[in-house]
Amino acid sequence: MTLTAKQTRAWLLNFSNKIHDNKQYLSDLDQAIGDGDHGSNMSRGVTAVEAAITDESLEKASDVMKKAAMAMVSKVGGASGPLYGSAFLEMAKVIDNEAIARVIAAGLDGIKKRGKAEVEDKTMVDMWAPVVDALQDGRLSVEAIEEAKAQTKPLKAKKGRASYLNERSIGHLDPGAVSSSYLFIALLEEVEVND
Amino acid sequence: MTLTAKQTRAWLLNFSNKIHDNKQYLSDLDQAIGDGDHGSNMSRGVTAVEAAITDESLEKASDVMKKAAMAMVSKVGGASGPLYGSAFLEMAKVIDNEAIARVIAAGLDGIKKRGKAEVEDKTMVDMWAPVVDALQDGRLSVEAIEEAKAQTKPLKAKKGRASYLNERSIGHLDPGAVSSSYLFIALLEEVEVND
Amino acid sequence: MKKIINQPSTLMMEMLNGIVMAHPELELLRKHKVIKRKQLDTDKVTLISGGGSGHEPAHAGFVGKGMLDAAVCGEVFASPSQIQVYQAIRETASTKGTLLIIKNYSGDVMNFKNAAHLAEEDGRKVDYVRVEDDIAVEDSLYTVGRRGVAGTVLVHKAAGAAAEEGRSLEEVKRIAQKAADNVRSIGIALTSCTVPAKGSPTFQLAEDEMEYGVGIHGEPGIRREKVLSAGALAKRMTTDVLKDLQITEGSEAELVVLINGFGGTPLQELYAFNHEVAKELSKRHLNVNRSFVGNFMTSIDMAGVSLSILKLDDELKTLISRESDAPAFKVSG
Amino acid sequence: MKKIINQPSTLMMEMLNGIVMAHPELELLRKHKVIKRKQLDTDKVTLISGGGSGHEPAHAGFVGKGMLDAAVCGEVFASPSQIQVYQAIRETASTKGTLLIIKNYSGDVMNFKNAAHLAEEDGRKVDYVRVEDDIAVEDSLYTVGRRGVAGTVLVHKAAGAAAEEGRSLEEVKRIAQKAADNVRSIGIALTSCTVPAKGSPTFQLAEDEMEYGVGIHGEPGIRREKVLSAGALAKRMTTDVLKDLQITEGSEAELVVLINGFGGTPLQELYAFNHEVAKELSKRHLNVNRSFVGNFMTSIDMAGVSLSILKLDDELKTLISRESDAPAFKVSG
Ligand SMILES: Nc1ncnc2c1ncn2[C@@H]1O[C@H](COP(=O)(O)OP(=O)(O)O)[C@@H](O)[C@H]1O
Ligand SMILES: Nc1ncnc2c1ncn2[C@@H]1O[C@H](COP(=O)(O)OP(=O)(O)O)[C@@H](O)[C@H]1O
Ligand SMILES: [Mg+2]
Ligand SMILES: [Mg+2]
Ligand SMILES: [Mg+2]
Ligand SMILES: [Mg+2]
Repeated sequence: MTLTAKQTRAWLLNFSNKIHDNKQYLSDLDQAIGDGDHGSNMSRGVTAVEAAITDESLEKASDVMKKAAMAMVSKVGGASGPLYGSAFLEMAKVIDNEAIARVIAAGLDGIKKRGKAEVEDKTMVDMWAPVVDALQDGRLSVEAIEEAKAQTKPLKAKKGRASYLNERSIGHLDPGAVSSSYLFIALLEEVEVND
Repeated sequence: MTLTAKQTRAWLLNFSNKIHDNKQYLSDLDQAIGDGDHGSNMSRGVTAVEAAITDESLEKASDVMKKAAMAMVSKVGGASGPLYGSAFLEMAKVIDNEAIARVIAAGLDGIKKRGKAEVEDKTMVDMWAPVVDALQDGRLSVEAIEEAKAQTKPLKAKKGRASYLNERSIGHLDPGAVSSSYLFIALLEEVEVND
Repeated sequence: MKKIINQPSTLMMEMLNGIVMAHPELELLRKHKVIKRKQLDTDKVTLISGGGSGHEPAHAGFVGKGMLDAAVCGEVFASPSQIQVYQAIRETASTKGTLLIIKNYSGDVMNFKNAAHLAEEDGRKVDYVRVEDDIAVEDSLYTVGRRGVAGTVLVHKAAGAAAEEGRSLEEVKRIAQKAADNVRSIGIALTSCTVPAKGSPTFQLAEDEMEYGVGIHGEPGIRREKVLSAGALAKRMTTDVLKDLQITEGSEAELVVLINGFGGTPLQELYAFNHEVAKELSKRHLNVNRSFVGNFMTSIDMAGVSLSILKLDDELKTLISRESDAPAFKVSG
Repeated sequence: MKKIINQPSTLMMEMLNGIVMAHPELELLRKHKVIKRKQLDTDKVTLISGGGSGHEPAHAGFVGKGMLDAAVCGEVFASPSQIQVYQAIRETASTKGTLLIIKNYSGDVMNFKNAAHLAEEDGRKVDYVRVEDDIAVEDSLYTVGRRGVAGTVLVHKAAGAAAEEGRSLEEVKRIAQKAADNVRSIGIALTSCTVPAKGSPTFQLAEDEMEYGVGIHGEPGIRREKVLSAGALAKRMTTDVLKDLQITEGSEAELVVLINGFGGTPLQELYAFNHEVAKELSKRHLNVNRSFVGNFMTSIDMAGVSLSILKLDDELKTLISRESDAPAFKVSG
């Protein structure tokens, strides 16, 4: 099953709502091990995404995703802008033809290529990678997402701003992993992914 | 009766002690209606006075007073430096020949000439003027000094930094009047003035 | 109190040493706490200013080509002694005489005036100008006039340019006086400064309070009020200053704007405030010739801002835009 | 939160407007939040830097003769987008190409590099240098390198002087890289900054605590410790920086010292701290060529200081002392 433009739009708008609802929380998380702006960065980004994808003439899922990617890339500075931007762009390339597991895998590749992070570096990769695994096994669930999120807590950051904290980054959730968790919860809410 | 060099020295050293003991209090008073430095200004000044007048070869009261004046003028900036300096200098001119009432009156003239303040302008003049009156009547007492001090509280400042506060200067003691009160209490303690 | 210091008593001397290390074109006369230009031009009027410390970069930062020749440095918020000022006059004497630029505070005025008298007794030509730009203080017969605050920097600039041209003492004084007569300031504080020797804030303000009409020594302002937005504040301060300068809507005179931070306010806010003030002036069809934004006359670490406006005529306009090369006031000319 | 602002969302644009009003030699490209020189020399290498806002005067204050040609301004503490940087490259293109000077943060690096690729696809000559001067961060294979902090200003200066001479892109890059390789920094904070959009301090410190090894975005330092005296702090910071630069006692190399305030620390303390650092260097028989003291790379209103040391060779020495005329970095040459 591949996603339609309508499904993709619903998914991203749901994601956007979750980001707005959790803006302060995301910034608070970033405050502990970063510079406290992940919530405002993401909320600036998804506001631009909303505006970009409302255009009803976008016919394909890839059109919607590409617009979203450009919005993230042009409106969000910081590390998360180009990372979400790369993810969305790589996803756009395959979304019209591939199943959702392959789409998210493409996004993950985009993030890894752009940010050079690996699993256990305490970044959003630690959310995307387990999600790809779960999707491949047809067992993505809110519990699996929450589990992946919690797993970022004990890690020591090796990439991104938090890596500058060294030992002190241990014991906190990774903000980018948390914002990504909303993307996947939104996906679960809008699309039947495990069929 | 005129003062000896020894009496003058004892008087000024006693004054100096009182300033040191009340340094913080004087600064606190100045904080309310000025810039909070009257205690440190005065304490810097009397430290210089102490050093200047220990010289045992100073034979006349006027020598001691002149040294004290120069110390105040060269070590204390702020308003109080030149004012105490002028007072001491004018006092030095008459101290060897005149009775104490006339000496303090000369000091008061020095202050008024230098600072252009009159009675009820909420300055040290409001301590010196009543003290001169009391000395002339042979009735200077700690009570009279405390009374003069308290009288500065309801006044609105018309000279010095506190005058910039206008209405807001009302309800606070004048710091310079308080530091001057120590000069006169020290005088009472060291010299029999009312004979 | 949180400060990067050793102890309050040595701070000032350490600071003066640090200044001349960073600016080798300046020289410190340690004994008298005077910072002067290393190369003096003895054929121009000498300009001296100074006052208490705690206003950095004032006044040492304004010593340099086209500005001051020397700054006399008192302890924190205490005027330098007359002896210090007198020695500064002696050490920087020129054939054309010396002009002292004094911020109008009793202590400063007494000490600088006495020093001028001492120097005159030596047969030197010395004159002075008092700056009284702070409109927070009502001008009345019963006070000692107004305070001298950040507007003083523009007086340094105008007089400095005139002196650099080789004008006479009378001429330089006339210019300084004209600048002083045409500059007005008003300041607000969001927090109090902390004087090192005291170690605690001079006043306390609640999270939603500001002081309107503060001085530069931690003296309370004339009113304690609720904090205003940058726009509302700019409107009020601009209105107050223009009114005092008697500048009405559409007036031809060009203006110099000086947005001065008190030490604890980030440049971010100062520049944004400059924008708000410019909007207010343009609403009134007034022309800004130049605006200066930064920390010029601080009150140690106080958070707050002052607005100074100088009304130009052709002569002042020329002088203000002349080159100056002091550490804290460089104009490219 | 006490700030002189309207609302956080408009602050940045108001600030950028306020900057170009105060510095008419600069121009604001509103759409892309780029501040550039009004008069560009299309026959010299274009130098572009930038990053998040909140570091004022960085980077807009370093645009001017002998320094940068443009600064790209992101939101507070967020890198500008690649589109912004790409537009800045286009709008300031020269025949000799463009060099980007990037502070080493993932966001900045990704956005600037992507922009460089976009511009290269247009057939433009673009290269970049990363500054990684902060020794607080251990250099290891597993991290993304070190942070770029206040030392970046000295890289602007050296590269700016080289570009002004009309050198090729390769040459200017070599100089920038050499300066970046020879500059190291370390910073401490006494208080946290308050990001306007957040409204509360990013971290909390007790009255007797400081953070050693802080970044410039309110990131916590590497250690929380008891506050030290200025002398003890200077000793420790100087020792740490010299060690990392492998400069030993009596070394011949001349040094440039940059004492940078983070926004909330008064100039009084910065100058006094300069004196303490100079004492430490002279104890080690090291030669200071020049010291710069002030707020260069701030963290909004954070109280604290950083020390940067640049080790000079003859080439860098010449370039560092060339004239520069940017609002926040004027060297008389
Ligand atoms: N190199 C990287 N690879 C993958 N993810 C990264 C990388 N660097 C940062 N991140 C993610 O970005 C998040 C921080 O984003 P944000 O706060 O918006 O940007 P900034 O760190 O520039 O302030 C981190 O929590 C992390 O998940
Ligand atoms: N013009 C004046 N005439 C008389 N006394 C004055 C005058 N101006 C100030 N004073 C006195 O000086 C005191 C303040 O001294 P101080 O705090 O040391 O100086 P500053 O005001 O310069 O900080 C005032 O409380 C007042 O008594
Ligand atoms: Mg962040
Ligand atoms: Mg006082
Ligand atoms: Mg004082
Ligand atoms: Mg950020």
